[in-house]
Amino acid sequence: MTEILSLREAVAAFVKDGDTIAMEGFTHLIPHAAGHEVIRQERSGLTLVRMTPDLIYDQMIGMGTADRLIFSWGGNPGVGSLHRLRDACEKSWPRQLDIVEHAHAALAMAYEAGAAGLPLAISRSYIGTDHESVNPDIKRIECPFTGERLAAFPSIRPDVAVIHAQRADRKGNVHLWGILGVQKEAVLASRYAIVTVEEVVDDLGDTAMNETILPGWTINAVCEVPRGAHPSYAHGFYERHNAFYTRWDPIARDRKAFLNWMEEYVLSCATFADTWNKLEADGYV
Amino acid sequence: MTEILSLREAVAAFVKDGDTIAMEGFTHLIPHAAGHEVIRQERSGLTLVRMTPDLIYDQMIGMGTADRLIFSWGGNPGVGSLHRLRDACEKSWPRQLDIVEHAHAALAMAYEAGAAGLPLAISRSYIGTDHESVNPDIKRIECPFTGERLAAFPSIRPDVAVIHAQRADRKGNVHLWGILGVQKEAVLASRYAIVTVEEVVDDLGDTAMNETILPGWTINAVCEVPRGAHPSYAHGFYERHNAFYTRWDPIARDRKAFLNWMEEYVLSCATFADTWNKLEADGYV
Amino acid sequence: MSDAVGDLGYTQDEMMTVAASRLLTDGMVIFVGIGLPSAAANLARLTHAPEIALIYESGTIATRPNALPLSIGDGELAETARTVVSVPEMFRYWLQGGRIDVGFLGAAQIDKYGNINTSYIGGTYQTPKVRLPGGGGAPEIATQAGEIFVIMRQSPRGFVNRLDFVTSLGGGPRREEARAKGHMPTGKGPSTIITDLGVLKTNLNTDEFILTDLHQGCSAEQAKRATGWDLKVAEQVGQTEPPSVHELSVLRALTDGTAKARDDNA
Amino acid sequence: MSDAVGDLGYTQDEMMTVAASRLLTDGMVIFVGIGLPSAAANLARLTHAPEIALIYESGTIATRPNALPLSIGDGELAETARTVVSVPEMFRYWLQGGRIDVGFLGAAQIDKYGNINTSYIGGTYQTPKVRLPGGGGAPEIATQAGEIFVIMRQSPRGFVNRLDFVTSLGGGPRREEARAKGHMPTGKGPSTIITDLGVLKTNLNTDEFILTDLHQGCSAEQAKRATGWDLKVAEQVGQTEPPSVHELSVLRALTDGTAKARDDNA
Repeated sequence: MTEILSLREAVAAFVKDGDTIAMEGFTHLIPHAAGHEVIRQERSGLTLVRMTPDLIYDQMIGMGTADRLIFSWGGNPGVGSLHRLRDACEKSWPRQLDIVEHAHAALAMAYEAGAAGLPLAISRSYIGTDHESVNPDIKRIECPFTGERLAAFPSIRPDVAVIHAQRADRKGNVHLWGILGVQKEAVLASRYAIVTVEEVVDDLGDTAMNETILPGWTINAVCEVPRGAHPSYAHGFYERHNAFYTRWDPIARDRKAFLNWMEEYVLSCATFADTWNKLEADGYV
Repeated sequence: MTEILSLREAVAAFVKDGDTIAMEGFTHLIPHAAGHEVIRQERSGLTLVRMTPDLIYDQMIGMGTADRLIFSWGGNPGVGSLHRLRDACEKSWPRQLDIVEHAHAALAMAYEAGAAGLPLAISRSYIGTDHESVNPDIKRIECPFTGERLAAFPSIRPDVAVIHAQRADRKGNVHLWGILGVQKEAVLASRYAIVTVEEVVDDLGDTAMNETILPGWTINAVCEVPRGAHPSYAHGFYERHNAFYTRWDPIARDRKAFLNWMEEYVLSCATFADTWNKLEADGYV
Repeated sequence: MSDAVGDLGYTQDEMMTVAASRLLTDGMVIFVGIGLPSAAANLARLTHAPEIALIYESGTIATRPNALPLSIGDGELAETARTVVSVPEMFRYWLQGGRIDVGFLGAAQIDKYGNINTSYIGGTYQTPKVRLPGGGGAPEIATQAGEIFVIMRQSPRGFVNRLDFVTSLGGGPRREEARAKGHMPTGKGPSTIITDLGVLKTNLNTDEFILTDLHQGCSAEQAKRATGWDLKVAEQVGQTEPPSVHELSVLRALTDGTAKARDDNA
Repeated sequence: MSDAVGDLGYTQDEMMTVAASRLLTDGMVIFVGIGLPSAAANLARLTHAPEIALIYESGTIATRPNALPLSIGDGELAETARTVVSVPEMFRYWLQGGRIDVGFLGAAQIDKYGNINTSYIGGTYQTPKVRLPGGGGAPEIATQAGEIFVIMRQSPRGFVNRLDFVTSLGGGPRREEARAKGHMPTGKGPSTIITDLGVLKTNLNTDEFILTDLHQGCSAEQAKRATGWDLKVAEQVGQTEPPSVHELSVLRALTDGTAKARDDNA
């Protein structure tokens, strides 16, 4: 059953060094505040899984929390490179980062297979590409009915999924809508799940019959973190902060500027609320 | 692109003798009126696919439209047997019916694999059961990562899917909600799709962002057939007619009573509206 | 209520349902079959287990019907559910995904290992004497829910020595054989059968179902006569507590509601 | 507008986007990449193809944004969509399920068969000189959409003779090899590349991309110089019609809206 915890408590309780962590959110509802907390708690040796690493993993990789990245598109959307990710790949700074490169379709299906309790996913993926030559996780199985040789790859079964959602009730039922990404799959594929939300309410009220709900028994911790997806967005609460994505580019380009920024806005802050206040005071938001 | 047709036109255009047809709806939104129309147009040699054959297939089997049934649970829910299905299985009346017996999970996943464009589905199905000894479509594949031997079965790719939904607009965008069953999968797995609806509207209006919509380009024909799911139901329009399910039992038990009923309420009616008027006049509804 | 027994005038079916409901503890996630399992699960929810989560294979999650549904997909199940998902999602993410504590099934025939037949009886598979509805959700529930409870009336026709067809797997040698072939059940399988006469549980050594509890007014002899295999009896047989007034009144309100629902749209 | 060319003062990028938009016909279902493909697709929707269905990999189906989205999952894409599905469903049911007519991609590097590299340039895979973002949705779009249009600026760095890594499959020998191994592309693959200089199409005999059209003010010589392989030129090279005033004004309104959206929440 779900506990309502502070984000600090939740990360302390469920995220361990060396874990495989999926912090998901496809443009929408990216759990940035939770990423900060993992950095603050100095986790290391993590395997990070995420379709679109985004600024959240740029920061986590740059701060040395990760040994390994499983991903399918690692850029700053509409802006350019994730410079910390590139620096880790190209120059092993701050440490070597092994990468496991997938395509979106395959990685999405690997999450889905994890949620579906299967050891593998099969798909019509990687036809004629070089992925199989660098990713030993991609194999082929022959369809016993047609003879077609489909791609097969292990399902994703993280130790911990971390997502952000609009709302949860006190029993841990989580309500999210809009662009859904792979968050439901990430939660159901994982051993533990932490959900940060814009607001914890007494009662979710009448949600539409087929809206996405993750029942409390699938969630270990719910943490109320208003604006916890910034600079990503929470549909119905606030919009994507596109200017921040642009502004991140020169910060991330330079190792020292990056470390200074992380010191100022993450490490020296006790909570995401502190981060937010500083960002506000300094004209970022 | 979708045409708005009468049910008679749609069945005439898209359902051919010998086709594989999936008329889906899981308790909710069963396309009964369309079943009547297929009977009236005297289709034969059909392979019928449906998770829960229900009264719709009891009638179609009893009237001799089908040579083959792919199914996972064939009963009259809460009442007992489907007597026409049983008579066909046990006594080959009115003709031999080959059955391909699945379990719900596997059949649902076979539809899903069809919608996903795959030649097969894999699942942790049929463990320790006798299905594999009577259903040659069930094979085993070995997971190249874990060595587990999973069940494999061909995806379902019907010639035609027929479903009932609450609403469609004139461009053929279909809106359905409540118990969703496998209708989306059946439509997307099929070559052609016919959708009967409670009402055709100019504009679907603001549907909830993540509600189930089948866009017009996935649908060949939309037919307005009010109460077309009866005795099943259409959430928001009318309830399941439980008493009719009970009343069907003695009719279906007896070949002659069955044939008389079908003559009276289906064959001698030109449209489902005629059927409905007779049912009303005779106190069925 | 012609088959009423005991002081409170309860029936053996009511006793069976009440006994089954008591096995469901609060907070459990239950995959519920229609009929007797649904009655017992909703009785538990409305008495001692308010936070039990009931899941029906139609896709309704954490549903709270006021009357017992007649079908697995009644509108009320959808209306009172926390959310409704598609049937493929139900079987993929929720059942096969390992999110169910207890699968609660009925059966036409069961053997001493808890293997279940709901496919056919007599004749051959191609030309059966009696064609049954088939497995529905049960084949995967039997191997993928954390454990399985079965509720069914005890009779030699139902409790048989040999099944014509194994539609859903029980425990015992067949389960071991499946594992040896690399087919992996992820749950423990059937642990408990609740009948109108008492309760059977698996014996840890033999994996056979043996009689462990009797309802009031029922004897071990009676249970043995109602069983097609040589039913073993536990050394210490428990005695089921009769239904309380509260349990009975809640159960009857549930079933009255169902009768009313049936009439309302007749 | 320093790089403006021609009478109406349009840029080569605008010419490229307009030329691409004209290839999209009404009623088509398009899987749209962010950036130039998104600009061309929305321009088509707002001019000659109002019933075009635009699908973004974030799960937004038949979306109608007023400004060009900055990311593949902007809120406006969800708000103006007919429906929003999960990302696994998008790739399973809609792309792999064969429901897409045209996949519309950008690329970092492309070769003469339309193979695309968006993974890395220089060095080794393990220690690349430049690590690119990776394939995203493109590897499966390239083989599963009915056909593929690519839009990218023409330069020797982008139009190369040999790719360091094939992230997404084109046509030619690699496609044949894949088929021979039993890997089954379900679409036709890349058919058209729209650049800032002209249009390239596959030659039916060689499967190579050759120059078939030039935008006004551009020469075949210029296109050959901007191409890292020995670019063949069609016998008859067409001349692109310049952007109309209407096309330009709609395109500029779209991009102005984007700039405004970026400022609004700055």
